[in-house]
Amino acid sequence: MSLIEIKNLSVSYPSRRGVFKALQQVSLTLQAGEIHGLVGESGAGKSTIGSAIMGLLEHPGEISGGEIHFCGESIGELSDSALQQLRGSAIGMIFQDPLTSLNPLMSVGQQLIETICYHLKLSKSAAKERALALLKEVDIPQPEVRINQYPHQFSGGMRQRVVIALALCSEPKLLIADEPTTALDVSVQAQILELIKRLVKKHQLGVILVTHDMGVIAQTTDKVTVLFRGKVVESGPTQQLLAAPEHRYTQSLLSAVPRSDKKMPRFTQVSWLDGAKPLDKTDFARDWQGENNLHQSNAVPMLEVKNISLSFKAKSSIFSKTAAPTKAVDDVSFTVNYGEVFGIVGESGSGKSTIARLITRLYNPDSGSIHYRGESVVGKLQKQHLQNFRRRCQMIFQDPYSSINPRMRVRDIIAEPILLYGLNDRNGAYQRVAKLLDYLGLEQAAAVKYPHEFSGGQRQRISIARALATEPSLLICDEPTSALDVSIQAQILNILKDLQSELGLTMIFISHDLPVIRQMCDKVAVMKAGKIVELTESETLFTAAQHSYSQSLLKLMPDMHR
Amino acid sequence: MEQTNSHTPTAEQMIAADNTTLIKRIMDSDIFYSFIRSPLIVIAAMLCLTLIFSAFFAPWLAPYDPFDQTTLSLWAANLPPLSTDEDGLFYLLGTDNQGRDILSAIMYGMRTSLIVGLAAVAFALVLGTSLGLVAAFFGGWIDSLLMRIADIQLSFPAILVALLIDGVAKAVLGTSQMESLAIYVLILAIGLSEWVQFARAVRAAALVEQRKEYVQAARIMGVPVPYIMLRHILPNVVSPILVIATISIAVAIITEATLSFLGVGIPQTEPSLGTLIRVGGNYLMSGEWWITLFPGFTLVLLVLSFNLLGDWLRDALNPRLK
Amino acid sequence: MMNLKSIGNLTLKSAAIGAALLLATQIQAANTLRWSSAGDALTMDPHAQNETPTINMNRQVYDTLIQRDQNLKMEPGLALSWEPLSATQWQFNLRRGVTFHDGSAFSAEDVKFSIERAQANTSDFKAYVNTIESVEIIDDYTVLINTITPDPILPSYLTFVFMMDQTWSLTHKVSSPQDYNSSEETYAVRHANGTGAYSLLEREPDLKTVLQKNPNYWGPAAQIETIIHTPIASAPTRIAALLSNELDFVLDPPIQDLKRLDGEESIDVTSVPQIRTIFLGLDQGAKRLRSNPELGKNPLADKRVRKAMYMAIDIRAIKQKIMRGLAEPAGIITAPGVNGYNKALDSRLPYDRKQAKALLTQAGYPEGFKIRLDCPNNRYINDEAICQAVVSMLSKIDIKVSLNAQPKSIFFKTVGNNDSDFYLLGWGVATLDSEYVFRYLLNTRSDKIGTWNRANFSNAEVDQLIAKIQQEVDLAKRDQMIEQVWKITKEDITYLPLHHQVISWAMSSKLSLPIVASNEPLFRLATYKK
Amino acid sequence: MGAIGLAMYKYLLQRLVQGILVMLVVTFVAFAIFHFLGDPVNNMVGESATDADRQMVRLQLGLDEPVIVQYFKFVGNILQGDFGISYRTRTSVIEQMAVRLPATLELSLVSGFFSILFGIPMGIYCALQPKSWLSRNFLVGSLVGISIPTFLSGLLLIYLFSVTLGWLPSQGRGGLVSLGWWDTSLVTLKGWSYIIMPALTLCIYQLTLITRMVRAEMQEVIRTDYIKFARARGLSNYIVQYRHALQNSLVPVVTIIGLQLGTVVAFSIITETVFNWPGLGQMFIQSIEFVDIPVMSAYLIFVGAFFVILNLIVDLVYALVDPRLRAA
Repeated sequence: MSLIEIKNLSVSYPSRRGVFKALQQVSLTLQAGEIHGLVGESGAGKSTIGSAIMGLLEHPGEISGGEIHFCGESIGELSDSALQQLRGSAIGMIFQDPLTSLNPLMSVGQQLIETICYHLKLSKSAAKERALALLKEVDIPQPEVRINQYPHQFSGGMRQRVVIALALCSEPKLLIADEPTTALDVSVQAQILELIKRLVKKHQLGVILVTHDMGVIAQTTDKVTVLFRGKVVESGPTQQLLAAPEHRYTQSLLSAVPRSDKKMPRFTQVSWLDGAKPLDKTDFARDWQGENNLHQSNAVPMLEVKNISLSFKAKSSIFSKTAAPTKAVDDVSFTVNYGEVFGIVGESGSGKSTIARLITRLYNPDSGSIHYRGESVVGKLQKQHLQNFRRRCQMIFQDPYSSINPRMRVRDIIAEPILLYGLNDRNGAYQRVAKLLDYLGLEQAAAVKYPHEFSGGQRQRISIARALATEPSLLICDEPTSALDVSIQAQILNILKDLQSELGLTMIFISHDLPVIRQMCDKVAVMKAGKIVELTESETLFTAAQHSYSQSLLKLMPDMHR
Repeated sequence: MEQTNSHTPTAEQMIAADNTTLIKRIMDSDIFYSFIRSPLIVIAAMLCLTLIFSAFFAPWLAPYDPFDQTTLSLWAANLPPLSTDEDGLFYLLGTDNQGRDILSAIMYGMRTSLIVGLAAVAFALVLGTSLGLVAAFFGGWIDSLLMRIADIQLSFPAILVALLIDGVAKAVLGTSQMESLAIYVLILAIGLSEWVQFARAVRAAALVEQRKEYVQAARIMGVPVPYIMLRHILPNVVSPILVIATISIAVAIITEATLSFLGVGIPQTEPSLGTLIRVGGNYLMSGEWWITLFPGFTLVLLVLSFNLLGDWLRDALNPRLK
Repeated sequence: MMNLKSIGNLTLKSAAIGAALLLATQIQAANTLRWSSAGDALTMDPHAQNETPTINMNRQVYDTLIQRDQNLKMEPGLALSWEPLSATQWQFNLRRGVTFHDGSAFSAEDVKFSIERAQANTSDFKAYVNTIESVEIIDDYTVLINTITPDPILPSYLTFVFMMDQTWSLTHKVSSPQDYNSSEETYAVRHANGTGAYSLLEREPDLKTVLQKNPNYWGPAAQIETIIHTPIASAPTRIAALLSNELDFVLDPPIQDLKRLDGEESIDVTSVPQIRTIFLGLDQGAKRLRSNPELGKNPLADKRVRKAMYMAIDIRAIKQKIMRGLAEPAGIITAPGVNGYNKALDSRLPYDRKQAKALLTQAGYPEGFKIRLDCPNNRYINDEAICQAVVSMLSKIDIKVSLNAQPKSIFFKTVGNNDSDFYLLGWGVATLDSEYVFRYLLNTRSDKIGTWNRANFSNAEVDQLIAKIQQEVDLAKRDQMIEQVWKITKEDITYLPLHHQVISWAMSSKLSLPIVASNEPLFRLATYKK
Repeated sequence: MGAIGLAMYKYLLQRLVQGILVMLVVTFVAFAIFHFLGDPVNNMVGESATDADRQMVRLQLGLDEPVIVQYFKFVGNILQGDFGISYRTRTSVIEQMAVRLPATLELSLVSGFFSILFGIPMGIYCALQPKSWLSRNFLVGSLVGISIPTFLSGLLLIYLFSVTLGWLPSQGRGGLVSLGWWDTSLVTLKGWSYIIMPALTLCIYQLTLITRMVRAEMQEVIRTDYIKFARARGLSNYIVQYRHALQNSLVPVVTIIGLQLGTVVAFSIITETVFNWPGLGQMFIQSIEFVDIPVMSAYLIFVGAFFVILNLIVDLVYALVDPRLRAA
């Protein structure tokens, strides 16, 4: 008998604008001791399956068809209280963000003991013993000490371990893990995945692993189901499916995943997904009035960063005991040449974004210098010089939802820098906006719309259009695609690649994602704790990394091609 | 950096109105949908509009002009509702102790109350919003200072602040000037006691907005600070301002009424609702209930309709309660 | 079991305590008079505040040499008899065997001390005793009072000079009234040691004053054991408390409530004309109007304008509608019962709007003019409502009046500072003699006399007459001069008289308390009906 | 519970310093009013005083001295607990306040107690059963409650319960039992009969506020991941709602309730006037009417100090409840 069997499950969310079908006729089976991956892009309905099994669909969602059998029993026929008994005792669930999954006011021990007592009806002391054993099992060091601590005293990875321990309290048979490692750094992600694998073996757990990350799927799961817009596209054993995808969607999805084993000239387009017009290749150069870096002399580097440091003093925060300054950027130097794509890679908190903000003058370095075309751009500058630099140095941000002002029309967003620098009058600016929209594959009607009418990928194009509006020569991209689905990521990266190759635009490309770095960059700096630990040609890093940290990062990188 | 992907389509749709299809957009928006679906709110809105309308058009709608001393007849004083005086004039809601028609007095009184309420809130809104934006944007000691002032202000509730300002103004201006300036002093006093709400809400919302990348983008571009605050941040913190403004109007009207009740508000010759209630209150025990209860009832309806609208707006504009 | 029992015990005990408390309050109620008025006495120091509520409270505790009975007739108080020995010398024979509340005996020493205390700089009663040159002690029970100038109404003034105990005052360092400069409150503010029918038992300013019957009172013993006064500022609350039997007596019920109160079986209302006349003051002496300087001149200086304003006032409407019949329209600014009052003088000009308008046109104001009316809103009965009515009535002859109604503290400051063109004032006559009106309201204004003559009326003849009146001992001659002053000022229309105020008291129908026109309750005369 | 961390001491110390700063500002405002607000002399001398009398009083009051001297005297006196003498009754202001303090505090506490007693359960109910008929009624009803001005509802209550029905006393404070210098009305039934109407009138505003706040906080908390996770662990609704959700919702609510109690004291101005409740608010209104400046400034300082102390208590409670602050 299979652990869980889902037959033709449909979930719908009725709203006044009609019924949104989150899941349509989804079927899957899971055996004990098996990890089943659910993969798909946002809106595919992969998380909804987990919620449906748990009976925790958010209002007004409802199961509109199909059945879920758990150990042969139909979940749909259970009463609310029986379902509640089933949760926790037979099915456990862990969520994406370990930072918010724990009650901040209760100690870890209290939460564990409460759950254990509730399900296993143990005495307090017995429950505490089990809690300690669980903490030990999920590899929390010094469980006797940690058990009395509060969630805020744990790091992200440690918290996710506590979350797993909590989910395991009553020895469930099924664990639903909803993007369990998305919020974590690569190194921590590897450990958590390893832990899950170990627990599966030891307890004969069945795991439904929901993720958008093909690498995670490849390395962790036994079987995989690919979902697209609430429907199952393809399902099968992981190795087989990844090696030979049958459905066109799966194929394009896989091809869109940046490869870490070799550099490709371009990504395969998955354009039929986004509703945008096909974007094979855009001719930017034809109408580019800005400087073309291809024809620049290379006497001086475009950007020269020398020994910059920046510390953040904990600003009289009520939580801080001592105001020990944290060094966000510590003695960093590098140069970026004309037409080069310079990558910066590192885990969260390594200081890579701070560098972008130092170059764009959002922060002032404590020490060190930054020269753009041989002229300092740090501290007080002459107005003319400052404006020129600002115009030539533009930035693209990570989050397409917050990087453009939701209260402004698209044309005003894009025209704002043009008008600000007085490059054109309002009419001229709008004409330029129209051209930019055209380049980036957006309809002309987009100009008078507001950002909320666009998808994430389209918004990121608007963001790029704004950056290009002033004809920059240096474009800083701070994790420009990490909030996007892979297929959209491919489109955006293609656009950036085209820009670079056609205009010879100089770029600083910041990312935590090594495969993306490999696809995009000529040179890479690896950062750790504010310092550059390795600075080398991109290809060299991936073939012969020197520093041990770079090596470990490369090793831990989940990869479906390996 | 923390990412707050608070995607707020309702609020956006409401504010982000395209001129050409404004009505269509409104009709289509979630907030209008939520509005039309709650009968109580529709009633409250209609009531509110009716009251505001009858207040502002009182000179044309009211049966008598209660402020026209020349037409006032003391002999028609204290008539109960539905009476006719010696000259054959009819009074639907009766007359007060000076022979004023209660219905007309209510309409004119409501006008005074509304003017004070709206002006005080407008004043508080402008002051609070700008201080909130400044505090959020500049941070540091400016922020600390402003928020500390807000703290102190908070320890003295509206009534107390208003009483004090009124007292000080009386002392500084002298009695003769005070009379003509009473309404402005009242607006200032109530406005000053309400700005903290705006400042705090705007500051909190602006702090969130300011961490968003579109503001960083603007700063990288070198957009001037006032422009960033007004063009970029302000439109994105409109929802809390709107909610607080609606509720503040209710509070301001009640505060004005209370001050007038305590005798430090609007002079009795051009009474607001509060003054009418205060004067009428003296006749409650003697059986001339209409002098105080009708204005009282009107005041409650007016305040209640604003409160209902504000309360509904608060929920309807809260993206997290969708 | 033990626990339960002890809990039981505890509840029993607390119930017993509760019952005892309830019982105590009921017993207290049987021989207690609970009364209220809008304001409290400011102080128990008998010479510190010349203000009605303060005098009211002090009169229960302190006695004067001469006092007034319920009909306001002078009767012996602590002085058994008094007589003028000459134009400037009076002899007082004191009552024997009188003791203060602390048991010490009352004697001539105390009289001399008290009068001198009332003359002190910090006293608020200086004006009443400023004609006294010296007090001579003849023996323990005889004193001579020498005056600087002849003062025929000295006895009247002395009905306000309370007698204190010299020894007690010296012991507690209150030999003079409260010194404003001291930062500590003086003993006499909360404590009292008089010879009155009641002694002060408890005093919390603005909260509660409890008086207890003085068993050793020299006069007929008071009937009621305890008097409790609680000030209640809000009139509806005060009436509600009377209606719900939380009070036995309300000194100042709003007149609009009298009809309803009278209709209640458990409540009686009595009314009496008060010695107080309400009138409008017009500054005829100013060069131009303060509230309308653009006019460039002072229309009030023109008698025709004053007359027009007078005739535009429909006093009957004010009496009927605002005063609910409880007022007597006045022709002069003093009330029946005051020496010099004359029914013939007390007649009004007719209410005639047309003629008023004509007079105004004659005077050169066919379009009227703008002016501000200053008015108290918590001093006289329905003061603000009267002013509103006046505003409305004057507007009908095109005088545009703006009303400035204020609490009495601020109002008196405005008028006192000579900042008003047009104001509403009421004047009570403490001495029951017209001279009291003349010296404050009609004499040409100076530092010493005419201090409230904010009409800035100045007439040499009147001034001469007043000076004579103040010293004339021949009462018939004096009365003639008084009549003459009244005639001159009435003819001049110096003030616009409105009405003589009628006061009403509301009390439990079980209580019998004679109403006094001075609005000062005499609790020693109060009894509960059996 | 874990050891109180250094961070918390530092935090509390910081709050204390802020409190002192607030008090300095309040004192300054009080002094400014004292100094600039009108001329008290006219209110002290009688209706028949002469100009010379007035001038003499001015000198006696020290109103002719330089401002700075007066300010130093003012602060020095306050530090010694000397708020001066009322211009009107010429009694010691601090004594006057001491007599009235129990009345105001009891009224505020009882009203605060009512609003918490009813407000929190109503808020919880409204958050958990947002669609139910009862919670809609709670919400609309409480809005009606705050839309009726206190002075009107007070008068109507008196009319109904005292005059018409005769059930409750209309005014004042009775049934007092003396506990040392503190006269309480809370230990006798009679005492409660006096306090119940003013307290109910006063509590309506806070009640509405607390209901709404608890509801809003609870609705937010219920949407958090840790509540979802607690449900996913199969914990019963009861545990999830009352242990996890309520606990987390109450932390911010406690702060605001504490601060609200501060405003209750000031809100009581009107209630005390209507019900003739012998508290500080009534005293303040009287002092405004008579421009009795020492009383006005003393009241200001009292409200400020009360607020600062409440703030400190709230901060302390907050620090004790929230482990993120408590830990070293």
